[in-house]
Amino acid sequence: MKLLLKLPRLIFFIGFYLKELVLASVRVAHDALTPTHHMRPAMLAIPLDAKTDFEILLLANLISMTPGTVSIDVSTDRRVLYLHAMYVGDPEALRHEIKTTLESRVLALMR
Amino acid sequence: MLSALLLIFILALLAPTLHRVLRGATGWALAVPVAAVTGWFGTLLPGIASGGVFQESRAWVPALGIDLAFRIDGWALLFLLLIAGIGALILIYAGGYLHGHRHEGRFYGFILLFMGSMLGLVSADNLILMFVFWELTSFSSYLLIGFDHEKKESRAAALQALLVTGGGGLALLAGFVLIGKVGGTFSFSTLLESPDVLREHALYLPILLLVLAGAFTKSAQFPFHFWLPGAMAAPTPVSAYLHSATMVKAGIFLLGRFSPLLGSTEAWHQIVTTVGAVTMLAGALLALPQTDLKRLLAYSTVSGLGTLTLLLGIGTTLAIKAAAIFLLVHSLYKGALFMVAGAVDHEAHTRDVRSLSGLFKVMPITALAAGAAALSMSGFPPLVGFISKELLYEANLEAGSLLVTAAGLAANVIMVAVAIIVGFRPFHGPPQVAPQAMHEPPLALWLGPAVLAALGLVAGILPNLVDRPLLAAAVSAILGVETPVQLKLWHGFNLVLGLSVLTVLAGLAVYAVRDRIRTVAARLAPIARVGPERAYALGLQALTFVADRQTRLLQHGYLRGYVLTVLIVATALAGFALSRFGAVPLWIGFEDVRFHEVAIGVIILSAALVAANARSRLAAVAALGVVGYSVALIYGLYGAPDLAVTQILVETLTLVLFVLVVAHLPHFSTFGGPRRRRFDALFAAVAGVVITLLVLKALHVDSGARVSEYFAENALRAQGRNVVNVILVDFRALDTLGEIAVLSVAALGVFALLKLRPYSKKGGR
Amino acid sequence: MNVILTIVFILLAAALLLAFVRLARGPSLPDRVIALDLMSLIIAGMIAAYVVWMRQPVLLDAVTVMAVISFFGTVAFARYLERRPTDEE
Amino acid sequence: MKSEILPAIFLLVGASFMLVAGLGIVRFPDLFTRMHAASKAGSLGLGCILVGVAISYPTPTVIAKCLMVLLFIFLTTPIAAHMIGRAAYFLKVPFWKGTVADDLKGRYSDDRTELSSGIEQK
Amino acid sequence: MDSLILRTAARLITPLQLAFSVLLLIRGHNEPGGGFIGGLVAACGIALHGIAYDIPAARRLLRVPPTMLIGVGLLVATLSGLPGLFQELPFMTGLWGGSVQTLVAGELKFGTPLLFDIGVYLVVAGIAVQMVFAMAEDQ
Amino acid sequence: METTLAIVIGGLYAISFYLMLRRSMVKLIFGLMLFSQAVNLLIFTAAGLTRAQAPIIPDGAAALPAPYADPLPQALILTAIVISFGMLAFTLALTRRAHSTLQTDDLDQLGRSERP
Amino acid sequence: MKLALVLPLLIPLLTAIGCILAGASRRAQRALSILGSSALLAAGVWLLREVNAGGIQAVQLGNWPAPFGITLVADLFSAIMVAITGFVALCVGIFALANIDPNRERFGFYPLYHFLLLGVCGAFLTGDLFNLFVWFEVMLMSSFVLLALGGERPQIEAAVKYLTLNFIASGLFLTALGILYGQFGTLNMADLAVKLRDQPIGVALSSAMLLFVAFGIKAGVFPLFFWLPASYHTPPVAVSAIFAGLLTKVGVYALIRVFTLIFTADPATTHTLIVVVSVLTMITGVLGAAAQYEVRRVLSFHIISQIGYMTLGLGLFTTAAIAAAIFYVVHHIIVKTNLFLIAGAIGHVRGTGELKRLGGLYRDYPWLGLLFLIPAMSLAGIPPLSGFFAKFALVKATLDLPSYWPVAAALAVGLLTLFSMTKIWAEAFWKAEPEGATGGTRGPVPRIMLVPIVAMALVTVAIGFFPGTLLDFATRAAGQLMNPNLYIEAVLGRAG
Ligand code: NA
Ligand code: NA
Repeated sequence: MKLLLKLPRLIFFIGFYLKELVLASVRVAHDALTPTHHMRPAMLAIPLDAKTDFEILLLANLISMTPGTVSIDVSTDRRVLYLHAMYVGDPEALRHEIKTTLESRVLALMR
Repeated sequence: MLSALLLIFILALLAPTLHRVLRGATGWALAVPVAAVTGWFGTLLPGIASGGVFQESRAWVPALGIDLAFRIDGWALLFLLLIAGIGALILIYAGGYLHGHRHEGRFYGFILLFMGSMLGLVSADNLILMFVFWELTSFSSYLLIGFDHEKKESRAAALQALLVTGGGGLALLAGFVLIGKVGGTFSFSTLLESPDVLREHALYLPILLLVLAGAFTKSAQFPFHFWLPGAMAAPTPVSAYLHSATMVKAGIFLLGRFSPLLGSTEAWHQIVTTVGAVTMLAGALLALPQTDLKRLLAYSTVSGLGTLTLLLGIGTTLAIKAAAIFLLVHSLYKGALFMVAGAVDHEAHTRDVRSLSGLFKVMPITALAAGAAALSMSGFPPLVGFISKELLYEANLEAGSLLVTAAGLAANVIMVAVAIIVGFRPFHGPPQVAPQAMHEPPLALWLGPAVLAALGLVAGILPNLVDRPLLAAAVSAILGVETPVQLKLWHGFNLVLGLSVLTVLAGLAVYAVRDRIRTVAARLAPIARVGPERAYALGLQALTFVADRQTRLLQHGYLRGYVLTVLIVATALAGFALSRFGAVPLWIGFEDVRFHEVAIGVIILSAALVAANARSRLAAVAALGVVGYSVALIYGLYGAPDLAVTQILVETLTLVLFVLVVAHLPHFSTFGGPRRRRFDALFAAVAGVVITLLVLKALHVDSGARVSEYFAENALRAQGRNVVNVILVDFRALDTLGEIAVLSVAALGVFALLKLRPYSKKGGR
Repeated sequence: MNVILTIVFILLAAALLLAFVRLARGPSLPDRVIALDLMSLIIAGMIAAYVVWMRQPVLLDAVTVMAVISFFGTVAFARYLERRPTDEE
Repeated sequence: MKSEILPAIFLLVGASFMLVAGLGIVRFPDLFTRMHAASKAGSLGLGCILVGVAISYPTPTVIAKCLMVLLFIFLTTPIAAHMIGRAAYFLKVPFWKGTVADDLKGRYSDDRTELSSGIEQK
Repeated sequence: MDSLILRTAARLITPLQLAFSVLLLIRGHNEPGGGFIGGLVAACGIALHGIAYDIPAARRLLRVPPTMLIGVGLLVATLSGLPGLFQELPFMTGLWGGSVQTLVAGELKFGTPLLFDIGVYLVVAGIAVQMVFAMAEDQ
Repeated sequence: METTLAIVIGGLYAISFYLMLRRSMVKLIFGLMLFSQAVNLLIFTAAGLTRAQAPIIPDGAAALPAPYADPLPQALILTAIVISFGMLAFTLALTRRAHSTLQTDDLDQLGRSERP
Repeated sequence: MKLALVLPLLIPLLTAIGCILAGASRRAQRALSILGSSALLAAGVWLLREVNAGGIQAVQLGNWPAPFGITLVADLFSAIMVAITGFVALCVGIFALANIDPNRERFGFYPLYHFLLLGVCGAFLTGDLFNLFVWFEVMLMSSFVLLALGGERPQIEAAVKYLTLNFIASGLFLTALGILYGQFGTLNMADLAVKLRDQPIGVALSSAMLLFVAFGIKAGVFPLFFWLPASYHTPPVAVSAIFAGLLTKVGVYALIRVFTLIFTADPATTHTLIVVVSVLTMITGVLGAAAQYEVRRVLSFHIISQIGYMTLGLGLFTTAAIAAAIFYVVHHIIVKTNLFLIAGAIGHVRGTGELKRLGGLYRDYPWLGLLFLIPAMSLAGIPPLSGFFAKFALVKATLDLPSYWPVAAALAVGLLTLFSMTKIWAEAFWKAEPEGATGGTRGPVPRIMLVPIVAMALVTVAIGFFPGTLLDFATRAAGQLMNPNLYIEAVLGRAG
């Protein structure tokens, strides 16, 4: 029952996710194909609201699968997730984007 | 005959136990059955004397033409009587000589084992059977010579005797096998029926040489004589028995046995006579300077054996007669003298003739026996030795070779001297050691010599006791024709008698100057160092040297070397086979090459190269992973999904295992210079080419039908669509069963290797 | 279709070669490991594409297993690397 | 005919992504950036190819298998990336000079058993 | 040191792999798969658990010691060859019984070869796990 | 393609032989690993290659429609792969043990027990 | 029905499984082990009687007709080998009870021992070339582990070499197999024999050569024997005894099998090669022994030189010669195993096998001395022991050759064998024990060790006094080998 209610959300989420994925790859492709590197990589810490193991796992995976970010590790107290990002204009903006676009959706899906 | 042998051998087995019961009486107790056997041989005499031959046969290994066939003719009987008769006396003697020795029991066992073998050897009709006993005599004499096994020299002497006679034995075996091949049988009797077959065959000379090699080594003929004096390390009863009366005469027996088959040819005469004469002289000359009683006797025995060989080489009726009688005589006096030497040693605790004298007062009986034997040895009438020497000279003269006659004379002259040194010298003059310290040896010790000496006397006075029945039969057996033997003590005044007298006088003269001879010999000693004995020693050294070198060359302990050898052999043989196959078509499958396939090939090879040259182990592991996955890809692309899947799984697991242990694996080390590396690379390249050609060749040959077609059609009958799996679990399930066995073992192994730590060496080996 | 698949395979083979170049070059062990990981992906892709080319759906199982297993090696590698003080050699 | 076009496109796209991944892993300046290329472009490439397969073989089993593969890929690739990236950080694999920030600096305990969030005090 | 992400993932993946391995085993007679492949996949699953957590945990997951798996597997494989002997048929003759329709693996036929394959599965899983454990514990 | 693979196989044999001739224990293992890969590939190739049908009988068919990849070599290689895996695992354990007892990668240190 | 062919595989396999499942209980494992080896002996004898009465036996496993399924075949040669394996297995199995320490027992000695036997019997009975490879691997893997079990330094060193060289051998074996299958599309030996008949010489020659190398390594012929002397002196005696008795013989068996059944097209090449190799093997082996001063090292090198005699029989390629070879194999299995066991007994009471540190055994252990002399003199070919007839039969057969030099070599090697046997005798038994030698339990030799030694000595003597029986078996076995049609018919059910 509960799951049925979530179904539209899930579908929408997957669609969004695939779009992000394609964009990310295109960007990587562009960078790989053009002689100069446009990237501004950084190792960033992102505060977590996700609590359970599976929430964290899912979030980490999604982060790794979306535009220029790869999850590196989660702090022992589970309050911060460290990730490597490839195109960091403004770290704060990136943090915010991830929390709103990704984390919220994940939590919505899980809870 | 067989039962007689079995009796002896069983006694040999029981002897040690028997000794534990009977203790001192064992010698006497054992002598009784042996004497009985002698008696039985005696009962054969009449039949054989009247030209008969005792035969007995039982199948053994028909497939190899070996059967338990025995043939007792006069020649064999003469030996049988000597062996068994003297054997009985020796057993008694040993009882006294070895009294209280810790291994006395075993000694009886060995000596009986030898006696049985010897009896078998002379009575065997089947050549291979004869060889069996021949080897047994060598082996048992090995045990007897090494009886004082904690003495290094005894062990050395035993080995020397074994290797020399054993070597000859192998030659003899080869000779026998050749005879069997030529004559179509190993049965001596059958061979006798067509005596010229061997002589006329192309293989005659090889056969002759091989058989003679056997005979000469056994009978200590020059240049193989050296082992005999060495064998004097054995206890005296052994020397008395083996090295005078019996074993050393086995070679003589063989010569006699085979002269009807191999004898009376130019080669035979030349070789046997020469060797015999040389041995006779050499033995005599070497004997003279000796100071040890037993070595004196040993060398004189060599000389005596030479004489016998010489006579058999001459091969005339007269010579054979002389040989037969001398064989008897020599056994009697030499056996007696050896036992005397033993008795003297036993009482005076020395065998050095220079420090022995005046023993007559303490051991008169022994002295008398010694004297009688010595007289017989130096050919004094009325002892039988005189008769035999007369015959000897006659034979030599008849042979017409002045050289031979002179040699014979010289040898006998020296024999006279030796006889005096051994038989009289120790007993006369003033006693050197305090007499009260010594006394007449016990009955057991003087009975033997006394009996033998007495026999010598009796046979001399009444020669007809021995000549007509026994010697005649023996001579006829050798000549192959009925030959009467008529011995008499007195031939009247003739050249031969003159020679005898001359011999004795000259002998006395030589005796007089013996000390000067010794000093001369001492100065000549260095010459001896280049003798055959030296050759033997060098031979042994060479053996160990070569063996050592070879082992260092082959089994050097460097794994790389082993691997290289193995791989080179494999490559070379495969390459050779290829060359035999002819041209290999290289174009196979060059049509429709595809980029990705070539790319995969390139990746596989370069990944392998990366693995080969990587400086980091894990980098190499990763590269190997690439090889593995790429191979899996090839399997996938060529219709083998199961293979691809298995390959991927195994590759991954391997990777994981590697990663798990790599922390405990050594780091790479690049040993070995560039030259070595270049060589290996070159060889590897060659091997690679060979393999490539092999594959192409295999692709070229294709003999149509394959068993897999059957699988393709019948898989459904096995209820499966995946033919590979059906093969694995049904068509060829046994392979799979074996395979999981391998895996289980591997798992047990990994577990044991990693969990079971080494511990104390106990129980290990 | 054949033409396209030929092209597809050329592309994939090229990718495979490139990934291998990284694996051979390193410089760090992690570099080699991700290269190997990528190669396993590409190989899976090749087999998948082959399914279409040769009409061999059974080959998909190879892809499945590859997906289920290959990362296991990578993880093991990482586990080992974590224990090392620095990149070896 | 038409049935063949769609899969063809997916295959081509997938293969191209693979090539991109290959280029990226060769050309990108440091391990972490290369990881981006490998994990994302690689898995995406495989994904596309699988879709192509599923379309050209629209049978339940094939589709099921393709979905299973996709599921596993998207479950496992990030894990691998996470493990490797972390290990690389321990090994002090150098960052590219253009890297702007390293929040991880000093957050791992020396024995690498603890990773602090840097906000424990709050 | 352990990783939250890996551990959580393992909790998902290991069961999947085990299930997958069984699937591979039972349909192996008709499609790629079979005892070897299934056993190896199962072993990988257990081993992954061992790497994500630790070997004792993996041993607990496995419940029986690997050696037992090996022994039992060998026994099953060997015994599967015997029934034929009682029907005057040679060793390892395949005998087939009924069959069931399965959702995931199509028709599943019961027979001694399947039994044999199960034995193989157990042995392979057992030895692979045994080796991984031994080497992992040998630190 | 056969020719290409034949060359690959030859190359693998060569490289594995070369590795087996090194003094380094670890390289020896690598040599053995490559060797078994090469052998399997040789069996696969020598039996003849076909890009077509995997030896799996399609639904409805009563037998394997030709042309199909020869299933027997596949079964043999599968056996060989698994066996050499067992061997390799044991070899690894052995090397690990040898390292802890001998403390070296140098195979030439292994001569001792043979040179008394 | 044809059960006799399967039991020699089932018994060791089930025994091994039982030992694995018995796990911690050493007593159970020991009991199972003895039970299993006794059963194996019984099965072997039964098989021998079956084959002796009913001619070559064959069973098509899985009920799939040859050449498609795997065929188990037992001709007289196989049956003899299986029976003798059972005998040796029982003897060594008993000896092991006293020789193997609890640690090794706990870590799987008994399962490994019976897996080894499984491999050996499988190799003797299979009629399929790849299946032969599988059994080789079973045998090898078990021997690897048995060799390394315990992990003492010399063991490890030996194991690395042993493993590497045999791994290579297996690789070459597979290479040959792959090529053969590629060419002829079959693995069944009888079928191969048929298919090779109408092939030009040289097509299969390369495979023949590779197989010769592969089997030659396992048999330990020159110059491929290095693994043997490098390893046999390192493990516990029970292990090296069973190795010495059986492993190389499996190689010899395989050589005889394929070079009488399959590769007979070009004897001028193959069998001449074998003769040359054999003679070199005899000589190098015996010289190697002359350079050794540790009992088991001496014995190991003698294995090699004796292998030369056996392969010589094959190389001569006449019924008589091959009969001699078979006779020699049986004789050597018993004698050599026994010598290793005696070496073990010596090590047990004296704690060493170094001749320099040994001595005084003749005084302290006279019966052991006698027990040593029997196999030792038999090995040296002293009549009337088994070794003499083995050598004599071979020499007799060799004289059919145009050239006599192999005979000369064989005889000379015999003398050198005598030399090293007497070396052991003189040093270990006759010589007085060196000062201050301690070590070993100085007590009596355990009965459990003596039982197998005595049993084998008795057999040696028995063969010596009644060689007819064995020789008859060997001759008929050779007859079957020289007439492959019998084998082919038994397997394929039709004349080749
Ligand atoms: Na052996
Ligand atoms: Na042997």
